[in-house]
Amino acid sequence: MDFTFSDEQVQLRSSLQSYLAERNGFERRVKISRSEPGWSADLWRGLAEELGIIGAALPESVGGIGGGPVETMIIMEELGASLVLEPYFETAVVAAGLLQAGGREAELEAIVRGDARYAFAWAEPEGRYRYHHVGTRAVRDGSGWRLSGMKAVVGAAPWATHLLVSARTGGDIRDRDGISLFLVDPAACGVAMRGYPTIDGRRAADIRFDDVQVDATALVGTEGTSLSLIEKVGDVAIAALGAEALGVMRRLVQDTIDYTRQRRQFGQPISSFQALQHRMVDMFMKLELATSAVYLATLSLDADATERAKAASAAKVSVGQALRFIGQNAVQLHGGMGMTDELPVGHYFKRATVIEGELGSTDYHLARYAELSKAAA
Amino acid sequence: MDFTFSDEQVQLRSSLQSYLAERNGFERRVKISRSEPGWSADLWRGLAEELGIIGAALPESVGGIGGGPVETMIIMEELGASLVLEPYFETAVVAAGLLQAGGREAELEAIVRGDARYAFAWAEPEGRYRYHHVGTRAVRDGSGWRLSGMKAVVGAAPWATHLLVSARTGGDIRDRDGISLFLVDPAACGVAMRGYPTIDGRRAADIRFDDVQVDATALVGTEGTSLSLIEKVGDVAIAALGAEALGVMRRLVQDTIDYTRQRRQFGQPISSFQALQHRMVDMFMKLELATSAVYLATLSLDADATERAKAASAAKVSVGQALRFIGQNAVQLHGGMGMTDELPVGHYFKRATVIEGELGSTDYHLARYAELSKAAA
Amino acid sequence: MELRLTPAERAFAETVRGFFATEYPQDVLAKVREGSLLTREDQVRAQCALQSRGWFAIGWPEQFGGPGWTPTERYIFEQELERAGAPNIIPMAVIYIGPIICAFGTPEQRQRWLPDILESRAMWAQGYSEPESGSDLASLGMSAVRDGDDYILDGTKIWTSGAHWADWIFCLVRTSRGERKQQGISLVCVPMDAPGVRVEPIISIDGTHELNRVTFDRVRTPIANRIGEEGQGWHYANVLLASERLSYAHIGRKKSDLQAIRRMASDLPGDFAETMIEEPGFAERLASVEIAASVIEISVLRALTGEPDAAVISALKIACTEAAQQITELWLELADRYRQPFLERTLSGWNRTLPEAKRFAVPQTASYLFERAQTIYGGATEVQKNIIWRLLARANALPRQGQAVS
Amino acid sequence: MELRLTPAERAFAETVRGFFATEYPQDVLAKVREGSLLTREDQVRAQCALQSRGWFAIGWPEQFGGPGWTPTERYIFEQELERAGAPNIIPMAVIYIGPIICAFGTPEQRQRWLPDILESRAMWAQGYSEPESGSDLASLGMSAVRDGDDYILDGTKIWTSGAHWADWIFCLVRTSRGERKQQGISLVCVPMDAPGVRVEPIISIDGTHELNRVTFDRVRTPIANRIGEEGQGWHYANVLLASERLSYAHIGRKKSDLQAIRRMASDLPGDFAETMIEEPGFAERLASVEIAASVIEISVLRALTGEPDAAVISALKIACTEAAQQITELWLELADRYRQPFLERTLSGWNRTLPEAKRFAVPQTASYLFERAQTIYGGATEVQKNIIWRLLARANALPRQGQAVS
Repeated sequence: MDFTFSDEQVQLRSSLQSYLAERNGFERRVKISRSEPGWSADLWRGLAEELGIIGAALPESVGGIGGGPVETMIIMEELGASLVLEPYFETAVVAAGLLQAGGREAELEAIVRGDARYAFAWAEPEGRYRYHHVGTRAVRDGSGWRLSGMKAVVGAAPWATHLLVSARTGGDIRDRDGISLFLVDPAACGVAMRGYPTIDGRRAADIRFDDVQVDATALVGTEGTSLSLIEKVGDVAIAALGAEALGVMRRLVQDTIDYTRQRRQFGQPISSFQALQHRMVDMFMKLELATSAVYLATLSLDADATERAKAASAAKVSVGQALRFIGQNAVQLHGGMGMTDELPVGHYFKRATVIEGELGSTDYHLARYAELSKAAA
Repeated sequence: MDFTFSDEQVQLRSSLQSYLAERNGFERRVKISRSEPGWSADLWRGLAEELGIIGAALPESVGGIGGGPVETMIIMEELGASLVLEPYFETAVVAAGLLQAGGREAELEAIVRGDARYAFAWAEPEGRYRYHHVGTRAVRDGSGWRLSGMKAVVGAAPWATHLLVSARTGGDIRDRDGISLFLVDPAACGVAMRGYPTIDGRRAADIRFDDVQVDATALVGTEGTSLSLIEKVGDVAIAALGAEALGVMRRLVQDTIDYTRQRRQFGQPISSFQALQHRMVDMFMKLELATSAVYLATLSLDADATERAKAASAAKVSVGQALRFIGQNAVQLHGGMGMTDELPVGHYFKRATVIEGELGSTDYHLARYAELSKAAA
Repeated sequence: MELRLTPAERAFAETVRGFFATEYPQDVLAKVREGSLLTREDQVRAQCALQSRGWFAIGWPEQFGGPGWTPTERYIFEQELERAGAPNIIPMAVIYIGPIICAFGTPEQRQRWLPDILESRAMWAQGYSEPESGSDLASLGMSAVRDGDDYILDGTKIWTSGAHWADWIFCLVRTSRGERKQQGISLVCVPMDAPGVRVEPIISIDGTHELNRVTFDRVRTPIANRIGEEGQGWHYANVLLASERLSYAHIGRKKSDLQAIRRMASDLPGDFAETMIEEPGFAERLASVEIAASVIEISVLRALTGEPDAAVISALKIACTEAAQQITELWLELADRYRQPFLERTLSGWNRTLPEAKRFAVPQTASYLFERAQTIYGGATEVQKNIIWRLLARANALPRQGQAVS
Repeated sequence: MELRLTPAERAFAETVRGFFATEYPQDVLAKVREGSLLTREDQVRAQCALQSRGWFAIGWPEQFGGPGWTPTERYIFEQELERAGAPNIIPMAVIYIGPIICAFGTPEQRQRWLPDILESRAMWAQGYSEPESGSDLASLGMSAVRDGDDYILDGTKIWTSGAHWADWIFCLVRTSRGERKQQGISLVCVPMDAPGVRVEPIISIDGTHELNRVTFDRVRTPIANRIGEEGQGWHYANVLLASERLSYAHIGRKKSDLQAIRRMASDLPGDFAETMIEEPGFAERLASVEIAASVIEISVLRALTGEPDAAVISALKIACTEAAQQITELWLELADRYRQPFLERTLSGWNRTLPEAKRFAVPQTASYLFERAQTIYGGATEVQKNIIWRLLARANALPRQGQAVS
């Protein structure tokens, strides 16, 4: 057992920290978020070229650095601490994970270079958190396919150069078999994207596919058997998103401590009130345990499927409860100022609220963990 | 709407309070509890004769005062505040409720006079909280019946002059039909009672009925249809037990406030620490809401069955959560002294722990409430 | 003791229900239903409809235009208003300052201000909090210095809801210093168009503009605009608070929200179960909030119809606002990933681009964010607990539930 | 970073598991399994079995008889001990005072005390708390006054676990006054049979006798029984605390309890579902405690194998003890109404009169009651939170998880 970071990992974190401190300060980030298109091509280029971290966890064969989940964890935590808008998670974690399994080297190289940005369109309006709730259909058309269906709240889709789309090539809605993955050009004929801002200052879209034609190479992996890959990458994504959440929460806890030490009421800093001190201690404790939960999920990604999934669900539950408790109390302890968009706390709280509801809510993962435990017993 | 007590009700409470202050002080009660048989015939006589309250909620036709659920609530709250051991609840609330529906005037008169003490043997070892989990069987034998089966943790049974027993005259375990009520002499041949003390200083027993013969008059009510009566009396019992819990909790909260104001650490009374103050405020709030919950259950006893049951479950949930929170924190704030049997707090906490687990746990009633709401929607 | 309404009260409830079903502006109800934001004009029409029945000035003495209800009747009215999905009456004018003008205003002041409030010709804002005086309101610093027949006002008020559409603002100001900080505070009314009054919007966490910073830079207002005596403002503010301490209860709103959640959860697909109402975690949490709401209602009724105990009143502030927040959490769970879209809600029909089943998600997520304020404003939860503790410690005995109320 | 054990560590775990399965006294395991209380003689046999492998003095330097384990090996050993259902090593002698004697004792003291501890010839008790000094331990008042080569001890110690079967007690006593209250405290050992030592039982809330009050009435003990320097007792006590701050973690016990609960819940009938494991409320609560336990384990491992942060250590005291209490609540729910029986558990077979499926209920209910102490003793939760806050406020930055440990 070993919970230490290598020198290279420490170095990765600190260079990313300095870079973001300089390039993604609070005011600048708010300005980018409110601009059209809502993200910064410069920052993205910087991550790819100056820092070269988009391929941090990808193999050297596609231009990456050959790191693994721990590198992803470090990067995601720092992106969270800085509320980075740009689609690292969607591109370098989720899409890259799916493409790697499909052996799509060219696409991975484009990702590492910073030339491609992805969005993974899996969710459907009635599907909640089930990857196998797939009503979108792909039917063969010569050597290619035609896709039709509706995908919901696809994060980063308005910025994407490529869409990965889960579609049904067989079976019925909520069948586990018959799910395939396709690479789709968002500009293709029949793709109707309705984008909107999200509460955390990002962009997402509902996307309608109306008889969208793709050729044979659009199929990623093998036909009809992609669910287990998607679920595996889903657990990878939970670990990464959990790490982002740690960065978000670290900032919420620290800001709250700082604010209460400076805000005076009744003739003293409000941090002198024991009830508030203990609340902040509770926040710190939740963060500490969430950190361990993210380690657990991250270091269990190569375990067998049940153990991996249990660790991911354990992490999502722990992180979800921590996000809610820390987010709500950070606002509460900032008082009225916490209710405005003037201080960072509200922005971090909204990102916390979104993460809590992504890839399965706390309720969802508690139930999933219970199911997995019952099945394993 | 009206939430005031009549003058008579105020008088009832205050005379019972004074009586118990004098006759059931903490040390005396502990002594009675540790004696054989573990209850005080004197106190029981006093409740019946001096105070005349055993029939407070029973009709004048059987010697009672003709009160109702509000009188029961008042009495039970005060019995709880004084941790009275004697079987008022089992006799004057539960058994009297069952007997009243069966029109058993003679038995009711004996109860009012203080001559009879009852225990209601309904639960079975595997049955948890389900009244219709009845494996005990009664088979016809001439004009009478023969009972066989096992009843579990029958409160106050070692003190009872009469047992009321639910037994199956038809159907299978957990069928709703086929359940009948019988009056059984605990000294009858074939009744094997294994009594034991309980953690709250009372007595209970596991009772085996081995071909126990009873005559035709032993059947209370009509054959095979007693479940709805038992469930109704179950809700009456929840309201009454909830009222007892209010008395228990009132004492726990007040004792904790008093103890923390007197106990000094770090050069000051520990009640000067805001974290403890707020904890006690939380305890007070739980008590306030539990009080309203008991009112709700008590004043809904004559409503239709679903509303009555929902109110009872709402009360049991609210009271159960309050008992746990208040009980645990009362011990915590008493520190080491809370862990001993020297101060009252531990005794009240143990009674709280028993009440929480009687007539359905908090989990049970939360699920029951959810079921009732779903059915009603 | 009796939980049921009398026949007369039931009849009154029917009348009120009928009013909201037919006489009240139905387009306002429709906007609230779809989560659109109301304009000032919407609010005015809604208020005028209430006033057409004499049901607007709900906390005023009958002689000044109040409806003369018993506490139970007022409770029934508020229940029905919230059950109908009507917006709550904006409290600043009619609930907060109106009763104070009735009680402490001069005949001239009553004449000048009350009719405009009743007829919705004037909107008011409340100037209490300041940037450095939140929970510790008595430390407020905005100054009012006499100059002839006028006060000259200098200072900043914050969190002033609706200041951007108000005609008047009533302010707690410091007219003298040096004594206990609660002393030397006066209650002064200022027209919003007075020179030197500047309103800056504060955008809330849910992206809406409801709150403002109002700065007063040498604003001149006649001493005749002071309500009551100089230096007694703290007292009047507390009278006001005392009379409206249960105004945040919103039991009707909670009940109708919970009903809507239960209905919606019966339709929306679940993850592990067919529908959300069968998801074990959700079902139990919903039940647990329903139970809390029904129990809190009894406590509120006990407080409204009996002699209210101050510790209980503060406890109910906490319980009611926390329950309201829990309800928003249930909505958030139903919203699943649809908690994300952030859309403008000013125009009717704003939600047409969303899948129908998830349209509720946008305003409900906004509520989740915005209702965090409930436990901050009006005496933060932590401050209420300090108050309760002081009362419990002082009393040497718990408030006696279950005693006759004198 | 790596979560898996090395092959050597896995082999060690196998060895330890084999030991408990065959060499360890099986009757002791059986008594623990049925919830019977252990006698001193049971404890001694269990300790001797451990010592036969050199696994008893787990926190001692190797030169004094410790096993010389890495932190991971010690963790594995404790896991396996708890997984086997063996009683935890009584900490007073071997865990608490032993390492202090090793570090600060004179050669004579080591010679006199350590072998008796190792061979279980002597049991020890800990005399820290006093009736007026609980959380505020530094205010302790028991006095030690020099008289020739002796100290004369006067005062009362409380909560002394096992004092009724102990041979020695180590006490924090006040050898001088006037300075900061942490100063002037010394660590003195006293034989329990010294004249003037009186032991009074304290019956705990679960009806058992484990705790005592020990009064010292002019008890004479040689100065040679003082460990370390006069006035440095507070320092030694803190060294002791620091080295054993994670001794309450009991991760193995939690995991095996949770496994037992899951097994039992799969057999026991439920109310609404066939079995308890399918009752929605129970299933989710169990899952939630399982998750907490598995996450706490990672935090404990991080603290044990890295540079422990003081704030994290205190946080883990809280988290571990609260999780232990939550486990007892799960048992209580499974016990349903069988939480009531209160039976003597001193004789093997005490439970024969109960229905087999519910026998667990009696000891588990006792645990529910007794484990309330976990958040009180050893620095109450509230005191730990004060400590954590002071550390957080002082640091000006959160402890940096995710940095390389030097």
